[in-house]
Amino acid sequence: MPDQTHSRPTVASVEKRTDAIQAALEERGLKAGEFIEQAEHLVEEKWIPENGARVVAKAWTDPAFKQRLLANGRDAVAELGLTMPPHHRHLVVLENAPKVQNVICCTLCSCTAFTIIGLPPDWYKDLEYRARVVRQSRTVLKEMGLDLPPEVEIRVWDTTADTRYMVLPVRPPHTEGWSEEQLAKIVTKDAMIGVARLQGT
Amino acid sequence: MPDQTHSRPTVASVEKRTDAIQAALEERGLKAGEFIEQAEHLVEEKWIPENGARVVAKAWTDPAFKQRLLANGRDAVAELGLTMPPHHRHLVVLENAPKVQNVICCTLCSCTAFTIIGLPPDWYKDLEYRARVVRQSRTVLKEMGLDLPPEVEIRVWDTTADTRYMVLPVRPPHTEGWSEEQLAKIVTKDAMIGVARLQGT
Amino acid sequence: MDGMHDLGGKQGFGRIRYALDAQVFHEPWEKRVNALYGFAVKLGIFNMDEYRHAIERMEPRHYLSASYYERALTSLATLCVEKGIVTLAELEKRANGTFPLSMSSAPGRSNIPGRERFKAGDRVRVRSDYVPGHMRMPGYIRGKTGVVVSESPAYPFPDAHAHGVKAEDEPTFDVRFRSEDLWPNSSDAALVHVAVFQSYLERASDSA
Amino acid sequence: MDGMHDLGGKQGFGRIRYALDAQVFHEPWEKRVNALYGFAVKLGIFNMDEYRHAIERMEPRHYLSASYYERALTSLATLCVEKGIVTLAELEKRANGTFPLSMSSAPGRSNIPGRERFKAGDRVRVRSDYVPGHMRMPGYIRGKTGVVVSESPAYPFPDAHAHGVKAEDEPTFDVRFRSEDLWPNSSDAALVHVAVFQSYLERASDSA
Repeated sequence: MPDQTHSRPTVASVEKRTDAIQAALEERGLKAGEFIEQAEHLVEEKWIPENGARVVAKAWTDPAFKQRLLANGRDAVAELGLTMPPHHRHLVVLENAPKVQNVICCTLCSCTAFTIIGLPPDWYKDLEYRARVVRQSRTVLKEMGLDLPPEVEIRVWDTTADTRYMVLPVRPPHTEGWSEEQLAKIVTKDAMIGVARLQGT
Repeated sequence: MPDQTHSRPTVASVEKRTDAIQAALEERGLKAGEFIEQAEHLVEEKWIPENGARVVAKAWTDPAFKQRLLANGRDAVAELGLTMPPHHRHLVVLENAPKVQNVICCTLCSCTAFTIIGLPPDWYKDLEYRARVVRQSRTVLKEMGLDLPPEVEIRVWDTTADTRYMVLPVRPPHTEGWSEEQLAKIVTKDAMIGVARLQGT
Repeated sequence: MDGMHDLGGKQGFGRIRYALDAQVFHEPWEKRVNALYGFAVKLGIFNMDEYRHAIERMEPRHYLSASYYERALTSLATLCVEKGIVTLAELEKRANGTFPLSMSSAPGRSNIPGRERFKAGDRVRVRSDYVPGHMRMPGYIRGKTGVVVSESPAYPFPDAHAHGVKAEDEPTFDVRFRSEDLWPNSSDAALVHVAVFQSYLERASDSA
Repeated sequence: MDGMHDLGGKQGFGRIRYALDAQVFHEPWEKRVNALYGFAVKLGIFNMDEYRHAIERMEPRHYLSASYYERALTSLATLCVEKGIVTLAELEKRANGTFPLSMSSAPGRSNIPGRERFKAGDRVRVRSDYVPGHMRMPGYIRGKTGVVVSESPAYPFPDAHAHGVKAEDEPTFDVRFRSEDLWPNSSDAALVHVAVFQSYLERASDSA
C-alpha cells in the first residue's frame, strides 16, 4: 500500500542498505564479511533442529537424563555438547502430555532457543502469530493444522525475557524399541515450538 | 517502505479505486456524481470555520447567548441558523479562561463538529495527533507553537461518542468595542479546536 | 476490538505535521470519497457505526499505512460489498488492480444489563470489557476511575449498532480522568475527558 | 514504552502464514543482516537490550510494514549511527537512497527499590508501570494477577541495560496467568506464561 502523504526521496532497497552498513563496518577494519561467512556456517550446520531432536530422543529413552533436562535444561543439553549463547542463561523444557500442549511464542520480538531448536521459521516472526497466539491459542493452532480436542489444556509461553523454552513432545506409541537415532529423526522444529504434535500422539 | 514478504498483483491507485466505487454506484442508478457536487458546495461554502467564529463572536458580546450556548450548544447555534447532522445530537462548548486551555481530539477516528468549526485539518486526522495529544498534551501543544505557562490547566476532550465539542476562546483584550462582525474575523479553526490561542490572550 | 485504530497514548510517534494554513483535502479524489461515504449513509446502505467499524477492521498494516481518506474509501467499498451492492470482482475489474478491503466482522453485543444512571460528580469506573466487535471505549481508559462531568442525550449503542444487533439507545457521560491516573508518572499533567457510553461504566466506590 | 511492537492480544490480524516447510530466510541479504547484528553485539558496539529497543523505536508505520530482517537492519544501522561508528550521511551515500532509522531514545530507569523475592506458588500482580524507554513487560499483563511457577538466574535489567543506566541484575519469574483473567470473555481458554522481571512484580493479596 503506498503511503499517500509522506512520499519523499526514494528509500534505498533493503539489499542496498545492507550493503551500505556492511561496507561501512569493513572500511573501519571490522571484518564483517568473514563473520558473515562464519555465521552462515553456524546457521546452516550448527543451529539446527536436529540438536533439539537429539535432546528429545535422549529424554524419551533415558529417564535420568529427562529428569536432569526438566530440572536444568541448559546444563542437560551441554551433556550432549550443545551450547547456548551467554545471554540465554536458562533453558526451560516444557513436557507435553496427552492432555497438555505447550506452545512457545515471543509477542514482543521473536526470541527462541535457536541454538537448540534452530532459528525461528518465518511465521513465528510474523505479526499475526505474535499478536494472536496468546489470546486465540486454540483457534490459531487449529488454523495451523493442530485441531486439539477440548480436553487438552493449552499452555502458552511468551519469551519476554532471556529464559528460553523448548517443548518436549509426547513420544509416539508406535516407536517402542526404536534407537535414539531413529527417534531423533521424527522430531520436528514445529513440534518443539509446540504448534504441531508428532504422528500418532 | 515496501513490504518485502507480501507483494502480489498491483494494488489499484486510490484514485482508480475511488473511480471504481463511484462508477459502480452510478450504474445502479444512485446519483453519486450529483451528490458529490452538492457535497463540494457544502464543504466549501457551508461547513466552514466562519460559522463557529460567528458563534464565538456572539458569545463574547451577548452574555445571555453565551449562557444558552454553554447550557445547550446545539440549540444555541441553531439560533444563528447553524445546523448539525442528525447523529451529532449534542454540542458541548468548552470555555477557555486565562488559566484554562481546552483541546479537542478524536483518538479512535477523527470526529469533529464539522458543520460548525469546519472539516478537521490534516494534522487532526494524523496518527501522531491522535496518539499523542491525550498523553503528552503540553508537549504536543508546544510543538505546535502554543507554549502554555505551567499555571495553565490543560483539559483534553476525546470525541469518542457522537457528542461534539468546540472551544470558546478567550476574547483578546484589545478588541473592546469591536462589532460581532469584526470579532468573528479573528476567530480561527485552530483556536476552536484548542491548539492555538488568539493573539493577546 | 483491541485494534490498530486504538491509538490514544500509544508511544513512538513523531512530531505533529502542523501548519497554520493546514488543508482538509490534498487530492481531488479525497473530496469524492468524503462525499461518497456520506451519500451511502444518507441512502441507508450503512450507518456511521458500521462505517467506523469497517475502518477499524482494515488489515492492521493497511490501516497504519493508509491516509485518512484511503481508510474512508476502504470502509465504503467493504460495506458496499458486504451489503451486496457490488462485488469485489466488479470493483477490481473497474479499478484495473486489486482493491484491498477490510477483514470480516466479529459478533457485536447489546447493552449491559442493569446499567446505572450517573449524575455530574459521580465517581465511575470503566469496566474491563473486551469485545471482538465494535466498541467506542479507547483502551487507555479501561479499568480506570474518573468523575462524571455531564451527560448527553441517548444515542444508538455502537457495540450493537455497528453489527445490526438490537439495543436500546443510551446516554454517554463525559468523564474526567486525571492523566496521572491513566499513565502514572508517564504523561503531561492534564484533565482528559472521554465520552463514555453508559454500558461501559460502573459506579466506583469512593475509596478507589 | 507502549509501542507498536507490543502486539500480544492485539486484534484485527489475519491468518498465520503457515507452511510445514517454512523457511527462516527468504533472501540472501537477510542472512547477512542476521549475522551483522550478532557481529556488532560480539564487538560490544551494542547489547541485545539496546538492539531490541532500537527496533521498538522504529517509526510505527515503518515497524509495521517492515519485514523481520528489515527491522533488524534498521536497529543495527540506528545503533551504529548513535554510537558514532558511522554517519547517516555516509550510509545514505553508500546506499544511494534514504536510509530510514529509528526514532530517538527516551530515558531508561533502574530497578524498582524494595523489590521482593517470590517462590513458586506465590500470587503476584504486575505493577501498572508506564515508562518512556525500553521495557520487557507486554501490555496485556499490566495490572494483572498470576501465579509464579519458576524462577530464572539473574539477568541485566532491560529497562536499564537498553539505556546505559546502572542497575543490579535481577531474576525473572515465569508467571502463569489464566487467559480468562487477561481478556475476560474474550480469549480461548489457556494458561499463558510470561517471563516477568522482578521489578515489574508485587505480591498480590490472596483475595485479589
